[in-house]
Amino acid sequence: MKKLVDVSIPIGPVHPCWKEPVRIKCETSGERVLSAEVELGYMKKGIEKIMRGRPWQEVMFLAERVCGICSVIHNMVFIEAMEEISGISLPPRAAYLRVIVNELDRMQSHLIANFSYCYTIEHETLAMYLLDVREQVLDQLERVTGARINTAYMIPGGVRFDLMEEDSGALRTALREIETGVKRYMKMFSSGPLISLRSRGIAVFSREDAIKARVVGPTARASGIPESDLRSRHPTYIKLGFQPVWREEGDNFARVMVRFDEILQSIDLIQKALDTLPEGDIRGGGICKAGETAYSGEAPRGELRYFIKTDEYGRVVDITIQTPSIMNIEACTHSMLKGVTSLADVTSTFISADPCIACMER
Amino acid sequence: MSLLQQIKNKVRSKSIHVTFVDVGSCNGCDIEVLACLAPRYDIEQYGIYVHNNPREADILLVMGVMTPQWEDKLRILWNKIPDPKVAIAVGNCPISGCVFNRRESYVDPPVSKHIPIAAEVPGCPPRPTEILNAILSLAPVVFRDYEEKMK
Amino acid sequence: MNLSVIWYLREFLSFEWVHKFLFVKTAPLTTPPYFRDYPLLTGKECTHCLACMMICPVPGGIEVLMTREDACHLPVTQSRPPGSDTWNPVIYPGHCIRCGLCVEVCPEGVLMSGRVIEFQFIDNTAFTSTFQLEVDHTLCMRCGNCSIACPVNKEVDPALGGGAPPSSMESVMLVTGGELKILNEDKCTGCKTCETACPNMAIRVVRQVEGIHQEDEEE
Amino acid sequence: MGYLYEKDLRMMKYHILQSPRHMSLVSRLADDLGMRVPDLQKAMIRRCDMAYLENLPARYETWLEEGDRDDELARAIGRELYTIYVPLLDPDKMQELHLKVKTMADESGSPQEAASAGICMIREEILT
Repeated sequence: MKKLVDVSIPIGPVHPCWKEPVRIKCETSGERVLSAEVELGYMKKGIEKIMRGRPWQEVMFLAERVCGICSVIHNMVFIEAMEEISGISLPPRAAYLRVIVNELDRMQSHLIANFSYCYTIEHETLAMYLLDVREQVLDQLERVTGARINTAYMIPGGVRFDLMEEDSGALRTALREIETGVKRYMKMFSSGPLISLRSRGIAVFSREDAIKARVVGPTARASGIPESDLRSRHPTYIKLGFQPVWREEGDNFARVMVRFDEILQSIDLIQKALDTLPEGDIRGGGICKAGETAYSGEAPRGELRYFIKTDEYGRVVDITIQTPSIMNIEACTHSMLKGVTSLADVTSTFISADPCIACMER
Repeated sequence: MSLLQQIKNKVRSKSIHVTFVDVGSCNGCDIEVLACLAPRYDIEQYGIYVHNNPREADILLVMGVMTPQWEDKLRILWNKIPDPKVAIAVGNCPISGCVFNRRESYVDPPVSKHIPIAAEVPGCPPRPTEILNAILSLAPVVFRDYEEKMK
Repeated sequence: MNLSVIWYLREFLSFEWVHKFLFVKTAPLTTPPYFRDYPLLTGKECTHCLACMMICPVPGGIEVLMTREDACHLPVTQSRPPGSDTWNPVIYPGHCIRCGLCVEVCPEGVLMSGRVIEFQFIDNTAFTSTFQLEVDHTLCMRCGNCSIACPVNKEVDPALGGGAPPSSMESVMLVTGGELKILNEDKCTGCKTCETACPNMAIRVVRQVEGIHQEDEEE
Repeated sequence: MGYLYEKDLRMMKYHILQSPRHMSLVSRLADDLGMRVPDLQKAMIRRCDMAYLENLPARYETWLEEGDRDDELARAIGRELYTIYVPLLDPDKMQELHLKVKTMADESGSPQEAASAGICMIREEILT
């Protein structure tokens, strides 16, 4: 990038506000950011290269480890892509269980994103409250799947474990507690005068810009693009009567509030899924075959796409993963950061787009 | 043993400053270290304080598989930590490379090739309690009588 | 206002509060029973079928070794007579990612981890795997190393293992008529011995794993 | 001691361009521009930062849907493609080229010829 001014401020790669290494070089005039450039490569592991030539039972674990925060959706999208290629049908109970686990994962991902945002604007109390709620969500995830982060729950044609009756009871009680907690902290966030001073009207990202930059997920929905939520096209979510939440402001505040709203919505979806959980098998079986597909799913951060090509034995020949963070980080650094009036807002704006460098680089 | 040494031992066992560096993990171990800060685990009640500055730290938590970009930088970061210092490898990745340690990947595990690792916490990712236990059991042993040992 | 200051002072200077502030810690944290920890041995006999090694997604996560009971570094929940040499799966922490696939795939129930076995029993789920051999004829040199190394061939046709010409058509693969022929694919156990014996990477074993519900009559 | 964190990033950027989707995209763009793939890759590595490179396929898709909708000629030479979506050229320079192509099309009367001439100019501009 051409040097526009004399002050160039590097932020990162190790910075207190982001937990992953990434480096942003801001060109500033005074404190106003004129442009920003991203320097990556601190997390490049070459996962797509390792995935080639491996059967699903190995690629599944590699896909999970693309991103540790939203591991369930990577697993789900990969497995559903394989099912689409091989024409494997899914028992209805397994489909509902997938939704339950996926929504639990979305909740903990959004909670940690909002935790990071509160931490970045130095509201540590609220951040710690949110982290405490996240622990409760992780407990439930552990209860259903047996692991906290990398759950390895879904396999082609079903899920690995069933949901017991007593577990679903415990899950319901825990969800009610989580709901009261989240509602309380949401109110604290939306009514706090200092929080709104640091969040409202900062880094406004208009609808036109959002369409042009092709942002996805809560970042897009905060700018008024409700159709960016791919869950409204997923068959199981349609059965559950899913309606996307969205806002129009397009600033940091809206992005965080959309995530809060989606947590509440996820709680509703899980409760609905528990109420209408059909009886039956949880595994249908089925062998992976040859084929090629592009499959998308809605990750906590937005649209996640897998481009997969398999050979006749069900091994992956070619794979490309298009993660939501790619679009969001790119739009955030090149469009949102442009014109931010203070350097202190650079970190909070960057975090408000919920960046995940491990996703972005793979 | 001098009185000064005794005081130092006492203080060092009650006040441990930790910094963490991510050299290419999947984020799973990162957020488990973050979860240690949560009120549930509350790392600070044991006198462990998480810093982001290596110059103030005693313990370095290393996560990740060692990507090529980090090869020179991790050493620099390690040298910035004042003595006495200790590095702990959190998760499978810095120990063995975990699932990423295959042909054709860009990574270069284990981390012990680059900096001395005093303890390892296996798991993918390890539970926060496991990380806490590792720090708590390691720190008093390593920092005890540091000046005496140096003589 | 003044009253509240006094209230706070009285509160914070009370012995209980100071004691609590300085000494109280959160309750000791326990790992819940449903957590999928490193697999433990249940004490049942391992039949050396290597199914756990075959499904393990991590390089070097699990190995089946001839070990003494006490040499196994993970605790045994139910011990067999000590001192007897038996096949035992050994888990390597630092490689193992605690996915629990080895527990689920083991036909004998040698390993246990969290509630995996319990769930498997209730839901009646299992993994089956089929094996296929893929030969790249442009790379194959017809050396016959694979057919000599194959442990199934050795059992079916002991003479073949010694390098003698084949006597039966029961073996998994054979070099006949200047070409490597796969005769009985269904006999393959998926051990990948042929893959390691092949000097040219021409033969590959493909494992196709399927997660199923077991039929009732199989019980 | 030099800059602590400045490192040659060309290898890392090249790794990004190695994925199958990037490969197919780069070869398609190279076909459109009539230049060799390594040259285009080199130009991309020189002019884009890493976030742009990761995002190339998605940006190209957005251009197919959204970019240069109303102007046939601008779409033929990829006016917004090479400035906004795949930022290889300076917007001012592109504006100048576009005007040139437009006058050329008006004079000669065949937009195809003018567009191919414009693509030639863009190629020269990218290569320099």
